[in-house]
Amino acid sequence: MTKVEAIVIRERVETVIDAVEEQTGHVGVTVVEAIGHGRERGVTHEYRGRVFESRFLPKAQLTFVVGDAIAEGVVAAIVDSARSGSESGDGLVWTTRVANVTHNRTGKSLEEVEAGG
Amino acid sequence: MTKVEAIVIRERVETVIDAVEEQTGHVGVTVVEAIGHGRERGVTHEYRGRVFESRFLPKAQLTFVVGDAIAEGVVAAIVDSARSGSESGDGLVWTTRVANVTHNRTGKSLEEVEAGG
Amino acid sequence: MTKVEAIVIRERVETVIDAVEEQTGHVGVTVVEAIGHGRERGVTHEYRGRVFESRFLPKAQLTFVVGDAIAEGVVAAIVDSARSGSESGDGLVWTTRVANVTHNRTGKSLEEVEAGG
Amino acid sequence: MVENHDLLIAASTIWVVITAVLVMFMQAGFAFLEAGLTRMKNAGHIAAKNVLTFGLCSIVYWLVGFGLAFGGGNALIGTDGFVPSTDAMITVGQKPFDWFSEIPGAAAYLFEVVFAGVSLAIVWGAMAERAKLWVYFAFGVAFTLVYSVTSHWIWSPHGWLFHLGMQDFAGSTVVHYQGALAGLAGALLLGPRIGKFGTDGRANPIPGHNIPYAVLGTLILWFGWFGFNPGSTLSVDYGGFGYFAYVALTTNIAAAAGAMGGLITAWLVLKKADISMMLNGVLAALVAITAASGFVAPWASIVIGLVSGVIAVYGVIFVERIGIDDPIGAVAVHGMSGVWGTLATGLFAVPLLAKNLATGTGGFVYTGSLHQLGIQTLGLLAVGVWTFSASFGILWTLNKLWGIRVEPETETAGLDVSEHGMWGYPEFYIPVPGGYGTESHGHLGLAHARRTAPEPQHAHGAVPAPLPEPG
Amino acid sequence: MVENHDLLIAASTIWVVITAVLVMFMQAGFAFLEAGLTRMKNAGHIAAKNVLTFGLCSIVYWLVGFGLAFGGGNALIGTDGFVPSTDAMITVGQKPFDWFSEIPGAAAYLFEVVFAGVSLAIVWGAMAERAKLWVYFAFGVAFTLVYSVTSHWIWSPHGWLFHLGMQDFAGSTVVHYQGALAGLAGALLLGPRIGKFGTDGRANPIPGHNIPYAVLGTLILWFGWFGFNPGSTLSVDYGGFGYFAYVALTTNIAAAAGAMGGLITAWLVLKKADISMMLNGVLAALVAITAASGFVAPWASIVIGLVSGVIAVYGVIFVERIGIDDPIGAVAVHGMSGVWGTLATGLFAVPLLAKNLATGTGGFVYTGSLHQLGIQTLGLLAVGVWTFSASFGILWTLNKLWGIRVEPETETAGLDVSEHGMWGYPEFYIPVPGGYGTESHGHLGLAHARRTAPEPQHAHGAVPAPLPEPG
Amino acid sequence: MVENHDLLIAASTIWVVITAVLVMFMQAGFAFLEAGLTRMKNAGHIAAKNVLTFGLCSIVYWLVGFGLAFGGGNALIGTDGFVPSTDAMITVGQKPFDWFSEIPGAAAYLFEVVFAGVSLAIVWGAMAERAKLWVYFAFGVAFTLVYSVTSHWIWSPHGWLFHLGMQDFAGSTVVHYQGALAGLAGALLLGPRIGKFGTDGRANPIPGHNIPYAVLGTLILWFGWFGFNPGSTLSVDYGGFGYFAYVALTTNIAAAAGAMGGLITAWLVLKKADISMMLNGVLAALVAITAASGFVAPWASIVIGLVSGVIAVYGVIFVERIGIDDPIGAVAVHGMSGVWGTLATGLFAVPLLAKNLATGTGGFVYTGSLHQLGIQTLGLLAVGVWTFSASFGILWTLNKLWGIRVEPETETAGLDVSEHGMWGYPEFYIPVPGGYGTESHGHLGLAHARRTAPEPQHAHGAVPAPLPEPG
Ligand SMILES: Nc1ncnc2c1ncn2[C@@H]1O[C@H](COP(=O)(O)OP(=O)(O)O)[C@@H](O)[C@H]1O
Ligand SMILES: Nc1ncnc2c1ncn2[C@@H]1O[C@H](COP(=O)(O)OP(=O)(O)O)[C@@H](O)[C@H]1O
Ligand SMILES: Nc1ncnc2c1ncn2[C@@H]1O[C@H](COP(=O)(O)OP(=O)(O)O)[C@@H](O)[C@H]1O
Repeated sequence: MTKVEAIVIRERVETVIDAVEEQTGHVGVTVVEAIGHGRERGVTHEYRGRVFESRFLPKAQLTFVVGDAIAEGVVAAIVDSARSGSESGDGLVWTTRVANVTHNRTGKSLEEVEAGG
Repeated sequence: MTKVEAIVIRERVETVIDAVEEQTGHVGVTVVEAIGHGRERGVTHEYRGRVFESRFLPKAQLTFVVGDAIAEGVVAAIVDSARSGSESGDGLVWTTRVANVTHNRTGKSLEEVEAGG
Repeated sequence: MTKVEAIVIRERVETVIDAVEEQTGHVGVTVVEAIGHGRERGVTHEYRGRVFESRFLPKAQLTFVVGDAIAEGVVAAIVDSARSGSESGDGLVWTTRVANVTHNRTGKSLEEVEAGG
Repeated sequence: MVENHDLLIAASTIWVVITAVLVMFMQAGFAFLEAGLTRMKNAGHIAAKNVLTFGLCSIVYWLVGFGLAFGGGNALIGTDGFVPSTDAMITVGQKPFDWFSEIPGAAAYLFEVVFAGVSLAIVWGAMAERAKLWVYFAFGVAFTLVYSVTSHWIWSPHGWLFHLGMQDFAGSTVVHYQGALAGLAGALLLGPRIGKFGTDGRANPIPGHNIPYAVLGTLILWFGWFGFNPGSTLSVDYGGFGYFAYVALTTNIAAAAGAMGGLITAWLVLKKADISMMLNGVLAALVAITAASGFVAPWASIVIGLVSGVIAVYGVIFVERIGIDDPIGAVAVHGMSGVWGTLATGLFAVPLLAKNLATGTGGFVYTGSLHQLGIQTLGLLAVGVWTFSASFGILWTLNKLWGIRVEPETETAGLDVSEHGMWGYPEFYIPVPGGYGTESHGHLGLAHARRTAPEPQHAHGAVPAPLPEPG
Repeated sequence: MVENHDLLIAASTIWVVITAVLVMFMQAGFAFLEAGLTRMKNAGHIAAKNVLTFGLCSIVYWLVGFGLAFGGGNALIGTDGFVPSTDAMITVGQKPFDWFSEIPGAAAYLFEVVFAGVSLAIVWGAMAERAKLWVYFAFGVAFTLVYSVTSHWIWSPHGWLFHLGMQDFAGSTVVHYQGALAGLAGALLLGPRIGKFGTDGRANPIPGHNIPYAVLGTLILWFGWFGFNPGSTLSVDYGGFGYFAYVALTTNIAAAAGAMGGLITAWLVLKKADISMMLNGVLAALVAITAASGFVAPWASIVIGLVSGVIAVYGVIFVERIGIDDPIGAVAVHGMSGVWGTLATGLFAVPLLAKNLATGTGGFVYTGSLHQLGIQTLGLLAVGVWTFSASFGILWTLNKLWGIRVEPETETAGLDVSEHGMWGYPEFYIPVPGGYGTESHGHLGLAHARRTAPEPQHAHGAVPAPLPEPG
Repeated sequence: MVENHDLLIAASTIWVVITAVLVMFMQAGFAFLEAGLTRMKNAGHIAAKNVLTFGLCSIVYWLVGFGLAFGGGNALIGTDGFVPSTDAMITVGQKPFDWFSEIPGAAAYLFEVVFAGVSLAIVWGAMAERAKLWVYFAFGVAFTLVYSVTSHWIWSPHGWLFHLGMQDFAGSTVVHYQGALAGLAGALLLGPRIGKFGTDGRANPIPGHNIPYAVLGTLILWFGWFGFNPGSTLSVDYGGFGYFAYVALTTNIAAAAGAMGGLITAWLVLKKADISMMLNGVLAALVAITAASGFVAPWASIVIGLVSGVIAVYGVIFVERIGIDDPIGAVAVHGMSGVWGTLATGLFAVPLLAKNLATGTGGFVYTGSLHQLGIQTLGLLAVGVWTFSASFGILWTLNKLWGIRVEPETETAGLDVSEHGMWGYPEFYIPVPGGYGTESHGHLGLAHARRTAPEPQHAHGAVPAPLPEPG
């Protein structure tokens, strides 16, 4: 199967998951809190007259393990729904082929399970 | 080498790691707190007479980088030990081939290091 | 493109990112808080005369998606800068080929974007 | 040779100063109640504003408020005693503050200013998490003046409602109802917080971030209320020597009944023993007993408290239902329950106690007469019209001129970082040198920790490994 | 013309009401001590139950408790003064509450009810994190009655232990030992929390979630104890005019010695300067000096406090060793140390002070006689049998009938979300609109933040970037 | 028959004991102010040390401090009244404590020991987050003695500065300036915390971890200060019957002005309404008014407070600029502002009030004479030399002998886990059985939660799903 990984802004986590489900019917995602650094500038803070800044901004990392057939569709769905319109920070998506995708509860391969096997 | 990634319920993190070590002798894992959404339903909360719910449930994401030879064994060990008996939420396992696996402290390839090189 | 993943001690997160940028010019990384278990021993704590310990120590997981050409260079930069001199716990680096690397904001492939397209 | 009158002044001044100090501490109660019932990103701001507004109020009240309220004058307003001198503050029973016959002017100022501070603190509860910082200054000054006028009506011997015999022992109307009226005006003008009401108009829960804070705040307020009501005797002999102890008793059992009323109502109606509702019940009961505490019998205190608990729960839900976002329930707790307490006094006032206090007459249940109830109602109407319209008018003008609500991004980021430059809990938000997230730890990995806990004996000998510091 | 007797009543009433208020505030101390020493997932519940139980107790004590304890009657029980009237509460020294000769009945009620509330608060410490919510109601009522009977024995002039001259100045036995006995019964019937003891029977540490809370709780309790002990003179002249100041002194240095004793014992025995043990030491010392505070010399207060600190550390470990799960150490701190304090009075009571207080005789070290020690022991035995068996019987019955312990999943999920529908710190657990985890931040990335901190001058001019709000 | 003198003693003792208790509670204020302004990893330690040092101080002060300060003696030191007996503590106005003419020795001890405790608490603020645990014991004892000597000079009728008529009503110099001097010595010897100053010597911000704690601490201190200053009349008639109420008034408006001064200065100068600066402003103002509270007019109190707010902001920045790491700003708030308050008294003292208090003369603005200002300056110099050199010498010696600063890895790991074996917030750091991170929750996923919030009606019926517990 294919693993689709996406870095998105936190405000869009739900939106992206919904978009994937609506456009490809895929259900199943794991989300991790992340912080990121890219083209975008970080944040500044002040305390008792001192300033300091962090180059990082909060993001979320989403992992979808999907059938190869729909992988492209999932990528497309994510890219569209992750776009916030702000001038920076919307993140990336990429895919990797993965093997031995096994479903812990049943011990079967995820494909079988999703095929309702 | 092979990267084995697993999504498991938090209560099983230690159990899975022990199972892998016992059954394959592999030591070395990285764990990340995650939340997941799948076939399983989320949680409901109440405050001052209002209800709301989250589709997410807490999980942990485990990453094992292992020798190709034992990869299948690691997957099997995880799948068995991750099964909780509850009717949903036990998660997945999958594998990916990885290259250039380097050990920061020694600068050698992890294989060498594990071979005790 | 290539995804370079690294497990490093938290104190080195910034150092590693700087090293990568200086030595390869690559900008763009996603960081996740992780805890790890390996050759290294864990920590002990006490409360009201009782002791308990955890096998885990805090680490950070870094993900760089980079052009194939510079992948090796990125790995080298990470390995050098992640080394802390302590006798254990410095972590690993590895790489994976990834496909469909898309930039959410522009919808273009990341290569184009980085090529300034 | 010590005169008895000197000793009477000494005892009365001890009593009034100590109780004033207890009331001052209620600022900490409001700070923690409100911080606890709002979000992490605003916690520093919400707690700190009480220091800001009490500070402001203390100055303004010394300059003009005290004079407006108690400085002689006519039936509507005090006209003397502004910027009081040292002399006016150290003498006892001298004009313009001759109304305070057993304590120095300073003790009177102190006791009255902490009341003004409480009323002002109430205002902000309903306006929490979205007002601009300068509004606390501007409206803080304005409200202190509005408040002083009303307290003149009811508590100054020159005031018109005082003359009618309105019974508001410690200020259900003067302090609480007034604060709620201004808060309501603010909440209406500010509108709800982002995300409070869904696109479909449905209310979303925005739970407070720290229930223990809210509990601490409530217990501090309960504690402070023993200054609020009993201290309002303003001497050791008003109502009889030591009568203030009785006022403390009615206060305590009303609060207790409020806790029961709020918790049980929430349990039955909301199907959950919501803690915040129990706390609101306690406060609603304290608010209601404030007017009644000197006038009613113990059994009536319990009735007043229980009903207040019910009012708190239904009131909070009602206010939300009609689309008003009142983060900590000030309108229900201080407004509705303040009205209830003022009316309840007209129902339950014991004739003998009213006589001892030389204020008004017995309540309906004893006298069968609606006279006192009528006066209470009149007072509520007068104050309602005056304070709401004045507050609304002032805030409306400020809003038109400069806007009283923060920008959306400010609100979303949180007032701590936006208005003050730093979060209330920095280490949860940003990299702090040597701060959270940079040490060696991790909170997963339970089973293991459990399995290998060694023998205690062992433990005693063990010297824990210093946490590894790479580099 | 003011009579001296009126002034005496005024002064005594001020004193008793103020000290009662300090004792009432101890509820906040217990709330934060207990919340601090238990887990995050139960923090709201643990803190809030003190409001619940004090509220309940205040009503029940007004209805029957006060009468049972001080309403005339025989050697075993008070039989008069139930549901006291307004009149009984405003008069001074009238039957049935004539025992309180210098303060109105209301002041006496207030002072005694806050003591009952403290005793009840102690009970729940040993039962924390696993009892069902309704149990607080059911056993709260029952224990208040049990407590009232015992306090009649020792503190009512009609009580049989009072007649024997038992010395329990402010209630090491009546308040603390009793609370601990009931808590012990509860802990035995509930059994340990999930995960407290490993499969091998070894105890696991379950650290409290917030040590600063525990420190605040302890300091509030120390503060409140200045009401608890000195206020027990119930007038300004018992033991001599201003004698209560001496009681405050012994209380303070005992507490101080307890801090030293607890911390140093932990340091030497556990090899760690465990903060929670120092705090337990302070409380154990305050518990022990409670009986002794009016009777002993300053040097003896230090001895009592130091020993209490040692008792706290060994006691906590011992209770755990025998398989009892007492999350905050109530059995050791209030029970064992309560016993120690009661006996220590029999050892160290200064004859002159016993005489001034007209209670019992001098202690063993002065008189060489075991008489007083014998009476103290008898009192402990009588109360031990009565309170433990009554509490155990009641809880056992409730347990048999409906079960007093929550379901495992309820306990694992935490009482806040299970019993009250919402966590004590919601934003750490769930998505809250605009809450934690939804803002723009991240707390890694230290070195960088450090390296580029610009010049202050710079800083002053800088307007921090409003955090970006996409979309 | 009750004598008037007995009633005077009763009233004075009530007043002094109650105010002493308020001052004792300031320990909780310092604990939370300091814990709030330092980092999570040290929160337990910082809060708990106040219990440790106040405990230690209470014992040492009873043994020798009280005698050194008030036990007769010569112009430099008290030579009598060490380890005072029961008798010395229960009698009124007897040698060696005859200076306290209207209260028992015990009340005097209690009032004076809590002052010593406050001074000692201040010391550690500047030394926070890096001193070894045993240093609190060693220097705690030493400083208590140093403090007692100075307080003899200024407050004992035998003291040389007392004879010169130095005006330090409640201890701007004796308590606050002294504490700051010792703290400064400690900060210099300890050096800055790791990471406070970058390699380039630039200061990095190390924000406190909990602003609500700091607010609570400040409000508790404000509350306690009503004991600190007004209680310093040590009777109900010093300055006139009920004069202490006036002292409370000047204290309150000064603190209020300090809040304004600090906040507005920060807003204008730092371009941010920094909350911690507002809090520092309040405390700086309270510190400054401490010497002046009995002597100055209300208007002068406002001036003193406003200036203190400015001093706090610039002082904190200045101390940091010269390379001293004072985590909570003790040097600026207690030191600089203590000096300002002592001098301000020499400027603004009202002749009449100075006369009523029989201490010194009127200030410069009234008399045009620099006499009083000169005495104030002399006092500051004498105390500065003595306390700073003594403190520096003692700490320098301890440092040379055993080292007073913790190891770098201890400091990095945090004092809670290193010195006490457990964090202040364990569940954020480590696996706790059934603790945070092991339950079923997650705080992302906002939009969804918002979108599907069902109807309230719905809600009421809903029984929330027990959180799933696999296995
Ligand atoms: N090459 C990369 N490798 C890994 N993560 C990246 C990379 N580039 C960007 N990211 C992630 O995407 C986020 C947004 O990237 P950024 O460049 O700031 O936005 P944009 O590209 O829209 O300007 C970053 O914060 C980081 O988490
Ligand atoms: N296709 C998927 N891609 C990524 N993560 C998944 C996927 N399916 C399930 N998961 C993860 O596994 C967890 C359990 O999945 P779920 O379907 O709820 O359990 P079960 O399959 O046992 O019913 C989810 O919460 C999610 O974290
Ligand atoms: N085989 C592995 N798979 C995944 N993560 C690993 C593996 N080996 C090590 N790690 C990660 O690297 C960290 C450091 O490894 P460790 O063996 O402790 O250090 P070292 O190899 O330098 O002695 C571990 O805590 C873990 O997070």
